[in-house]
Amino acid sequence: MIDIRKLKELVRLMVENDLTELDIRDEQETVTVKRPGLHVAPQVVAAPMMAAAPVAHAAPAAAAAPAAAPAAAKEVLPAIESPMVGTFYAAPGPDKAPFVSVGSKVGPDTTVCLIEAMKIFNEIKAETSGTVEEVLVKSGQPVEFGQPMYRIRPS
Amino acid sequence: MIDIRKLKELVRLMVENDLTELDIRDEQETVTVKRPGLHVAPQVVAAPMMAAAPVAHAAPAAAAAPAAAPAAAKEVLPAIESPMVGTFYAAPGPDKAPFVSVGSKVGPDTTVCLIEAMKIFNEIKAETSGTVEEVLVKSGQPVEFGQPMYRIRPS
Amino acid sequence: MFKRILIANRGEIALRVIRAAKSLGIETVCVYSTADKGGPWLEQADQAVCIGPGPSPQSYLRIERIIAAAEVSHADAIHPGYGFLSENAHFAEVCRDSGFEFIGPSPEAMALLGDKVSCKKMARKVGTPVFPGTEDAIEDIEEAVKVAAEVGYPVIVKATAGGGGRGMRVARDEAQLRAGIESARQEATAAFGNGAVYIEKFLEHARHFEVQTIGDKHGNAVHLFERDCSSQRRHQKLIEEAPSPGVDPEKRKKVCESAAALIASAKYSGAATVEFLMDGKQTFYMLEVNTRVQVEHPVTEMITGIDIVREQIMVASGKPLSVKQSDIKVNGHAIECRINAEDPDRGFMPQAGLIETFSAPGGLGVRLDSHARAGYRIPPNYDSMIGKLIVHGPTRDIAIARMKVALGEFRIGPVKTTIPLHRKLMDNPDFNNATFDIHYVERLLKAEEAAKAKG
Amino acid sequence: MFKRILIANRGEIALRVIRAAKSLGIETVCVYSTADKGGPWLEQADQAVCIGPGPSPQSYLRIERIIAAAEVSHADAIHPGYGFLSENAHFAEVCRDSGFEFIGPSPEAMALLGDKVSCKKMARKVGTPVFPGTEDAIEDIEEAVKVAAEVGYPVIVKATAGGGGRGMRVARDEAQLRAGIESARQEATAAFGNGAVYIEKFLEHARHFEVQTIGDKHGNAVHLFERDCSSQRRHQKLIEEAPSPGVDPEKRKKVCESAAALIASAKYSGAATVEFLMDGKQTFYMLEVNTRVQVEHPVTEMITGIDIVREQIMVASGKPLSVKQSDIKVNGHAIECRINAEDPDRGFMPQAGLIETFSAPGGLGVRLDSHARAGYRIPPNYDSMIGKLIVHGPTRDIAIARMKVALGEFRIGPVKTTIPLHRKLMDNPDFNNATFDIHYVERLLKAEEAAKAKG
Repeated sequence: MIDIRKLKELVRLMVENDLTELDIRDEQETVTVKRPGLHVAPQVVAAPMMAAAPVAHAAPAAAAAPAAAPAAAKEVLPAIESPMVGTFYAAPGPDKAPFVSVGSKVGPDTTVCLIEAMKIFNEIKAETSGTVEEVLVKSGQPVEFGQPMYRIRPS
Repeated sequence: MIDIRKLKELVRLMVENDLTELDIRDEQETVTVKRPGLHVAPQVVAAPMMAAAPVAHAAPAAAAAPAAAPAAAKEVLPAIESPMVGTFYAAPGPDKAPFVSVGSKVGPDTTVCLIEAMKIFNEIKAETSGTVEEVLVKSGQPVEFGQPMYRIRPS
Repeated sequence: MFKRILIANRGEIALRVIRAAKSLGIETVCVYSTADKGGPWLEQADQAVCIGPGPSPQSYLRIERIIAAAEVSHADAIHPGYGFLSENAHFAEVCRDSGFEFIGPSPEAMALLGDKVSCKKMARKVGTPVFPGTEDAIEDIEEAVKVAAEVGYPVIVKATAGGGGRGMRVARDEAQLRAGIESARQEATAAFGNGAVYIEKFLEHARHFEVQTIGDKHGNAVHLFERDCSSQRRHQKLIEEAPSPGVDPEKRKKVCESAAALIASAKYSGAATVEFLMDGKQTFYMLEVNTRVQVEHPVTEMITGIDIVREQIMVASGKPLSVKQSDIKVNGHAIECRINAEDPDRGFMPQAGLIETFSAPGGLGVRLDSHARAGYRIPPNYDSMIGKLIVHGPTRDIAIARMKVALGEFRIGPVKTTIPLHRKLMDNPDFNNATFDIHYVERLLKAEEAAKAKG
Repeated sequence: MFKRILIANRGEIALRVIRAAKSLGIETVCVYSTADKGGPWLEQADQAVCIGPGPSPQSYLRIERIIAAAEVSHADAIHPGYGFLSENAHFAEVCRDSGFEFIGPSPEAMALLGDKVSCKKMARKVGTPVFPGTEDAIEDIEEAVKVAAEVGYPVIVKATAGGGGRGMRVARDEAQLRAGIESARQEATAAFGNGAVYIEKFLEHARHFEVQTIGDKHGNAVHLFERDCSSQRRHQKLIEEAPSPGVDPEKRKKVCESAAALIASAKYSGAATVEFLMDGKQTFYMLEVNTRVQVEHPVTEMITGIDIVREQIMVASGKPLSVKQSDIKVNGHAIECRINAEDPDRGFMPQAGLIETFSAPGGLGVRLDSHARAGYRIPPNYDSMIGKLIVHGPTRDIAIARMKVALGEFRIGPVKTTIPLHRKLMDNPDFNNATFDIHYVERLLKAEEAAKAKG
């Protein structure tokens, strides 16, 4: 697993030396670090086999993650991602208010949604603290593993 | 695992040498480092597994042009190339002196060799002026179209 | 017929199922792990659903996630491929209980033929030739000693739940047998949670002979003749061919028919392979039954013209088999080489990483089943097979000649593969003359190593 | 058998010959032009000799350079492929005179069947069905008018030396006939240096039906059944299939046998194709004989299992045919789509340039004959065909389904190809129901253009 201190060290190294791109990978991990040319906004991607990583081939059609492609200029907030495959429900019942909506404050134990799989409704916790900035999935829609559901501004 | 000190060393190397891109890979790992680069400057590729690197596809085997691959540093003189396929003869007969040899002066109409094809001996003219610096084919050897036969220092 | 099939697998077999489904006008949904994101076969599916991270226990082996993916994608059937959950009777049962057709046998038939002891009992009943040995799992060690003396040493001790060489011990005398039973039990308990073992006659020199069968839900069962898979390394098949060279036609007919009878007696629907060892006198001994499509099914397709995966899908949907036994004829000879991303110079260590060059062979009689291509990064999480090169020709000699040409054309780099090993084996006299047994590849590799060590 | 074959061709057919030669253990020498330097097929040859610059008249059509290359490389036979010098009797003669076996017919047999008038005479003699029309080239225009009245309008005026649609005129009445003969003569004189023309019955709606034949030097000649090549654009075949769908078995047998009789009567050794048009009543009219292997030979290989190029090489070396007529059976159905680097949106303009992406289809029943791959730069000098995608299946419907799957997988870019056109044609009802004629593709394209123009 990637050590965050090591990553910091790498970025510092890049800044000091004015590098634009750094790509490290081995059996277990991949690290790609890019710095602005003059115009591209600061973008740091770091992680094991990551998210939108450097996908050589088009993402699979269909249900594939709307996650990808953060607009270059826009600040990208962390997301609460689905830990499973199933159907997303924003509220505890058809006529009930949603668990959270834009502006809601959440803590690690706040239930943010239900995901139904095999007739079982699983309560999903925020597992982070902050404010809901965006709801990315509509109630009743399917979600896949790792799909971002809420954007959270950390507190 | 990638050694951070090794990486530092590499980056220092790049900065000092004004490299824009560095790509290192072996069985376990790959490191790519790029710098902004105003112009594509001297490019040094360094690493294990590297060597013959970028050759996308091997050149056609066999008789294929020995022309290729001039040593980078060496001055490449123009060549008299074979205008046809056939067997190269340096001299007009088995016991005769060669038409030209290293040091010979040639003019456009100087016969430099015979090329035999379909039992016909074709006289090949220099079609340039200068001094023979190198004889590239041995008498009796086959030549193909475009194959360099003599290196000429133009006069 | 199904409208949409979910494929609970990855790589070349996922692509194989997609191709068969598409040719039937059926949509496909692939599940995939994050390690397989961007996998080339996913492009060919109508939908792809990420079910978890790279390690299989968190994705391809997670039954509830696969069922959930089938639910959200509105699939009506699930194809398990091979490996992963394909021989898991519980999975087949959950599929059925959740309202999805499992493209394979019923959980009952799978359990019956998947368990070595119950399978052997059934085989004895219908006349499929089996190894002499114990009837049941061994309770009493003295009984085992008695049986071993009857069948004659050497014998082999095997875990009933075993596979891949684990839980197996060869015994050449009584002392070895007593020790072997103990250690095999311990190993099997650790590996499979089931310490039951049984003993069988052990063959020193044998060829691997397996019969492809397929049954439907109407009680029909046929065989599609046999394959020879004697080219193995560490119990992993490297080269498979069909038919098995030089086998007496009458003996062959009898053993193939007995295999079809075995699956018919189990009321088995779907594709199954009945594996045998064949000794030097062409006597057959059943090893086990694989209750799924096998990696090497293409060689059988080439010689019979029957699309086995298409047939699997059709019979799962309730249709009767498209062929009768009398329609099935052998046409020519086919060979398959498994192309694994492994480094033969480093003990066949698996090679993960980026494929930069991928230039495939082609032409008459050449088939390639592969999910790989230039730009594909092989993840480190799964097995190392990146494709199967299959050739077909009117005779075995012509098939070998075509395989040599095709192997000569195949370029994959910089990842190391088994292509150079296959080139060597195609020139090997034991392979060429079919004078091989299941140990010849290992012997060849050992001899090479010894020669290298000598310098 | 030969030790070393020189291949006087390029691209996919050069690769096809290399594959056949290698499978026979024969070495190969490729000649190439500077425009083909680095061509991927050259890697597969044992030797490659550059014979001249890009334009064919200075390289692939230069007889003396090819012979010289055969001399310096010590080849003992020359395979001409198709196109270039393959139907040049003078070249065949020079090969023979220079001591190289020409892999094809004798110059005499080639000349006899290659000339339309002498071929038609021979066909009449042996009972190969021909068009009613003039016996010889037209000397007297009044005689032509008389014949035309007898066979009935419309008629077609054709140059004896013609091909590719040049020197041809359709006449629907006497006035058009008189004018047509004049202008066809002028055009043929300009194009072929030979103004001789003849007239034949013209069919408004016909299918292209051609019989693959092969003869040896011992007087044997067989047919390998027929192909249908009705999917054409500007007289260029786009899709070929075997067998021809929906043809009466008796009529088919008769015409195929008559084609074999024709080449036997010409003492023809090697592969030849006898081309026919077939009208709505399944009456056949011979068009011409092609005295070489054809682009579309693979579909015949797929349904008969016979390697035609291998057979060409064997009979040229003096061996008798490896098969008797009674051994040759049709197995299933095969379809070939020609993959041309052309832009369908720009009037099928040929597309030279770098292929960056080349991801080939595969799987059961899929064959690809192509010299292209990622990184290959298509030179502008030659024809635009970069490969042939061939599928085989037990029935025509299954073959079509497999072709759709394979076309769906095939990725070539950024160069534009005919793949999207083929996808469209595979869904076309006229193609699917085999209710097509040789003009249906042109009609379809015109209708599309008209629809587009309308907006």
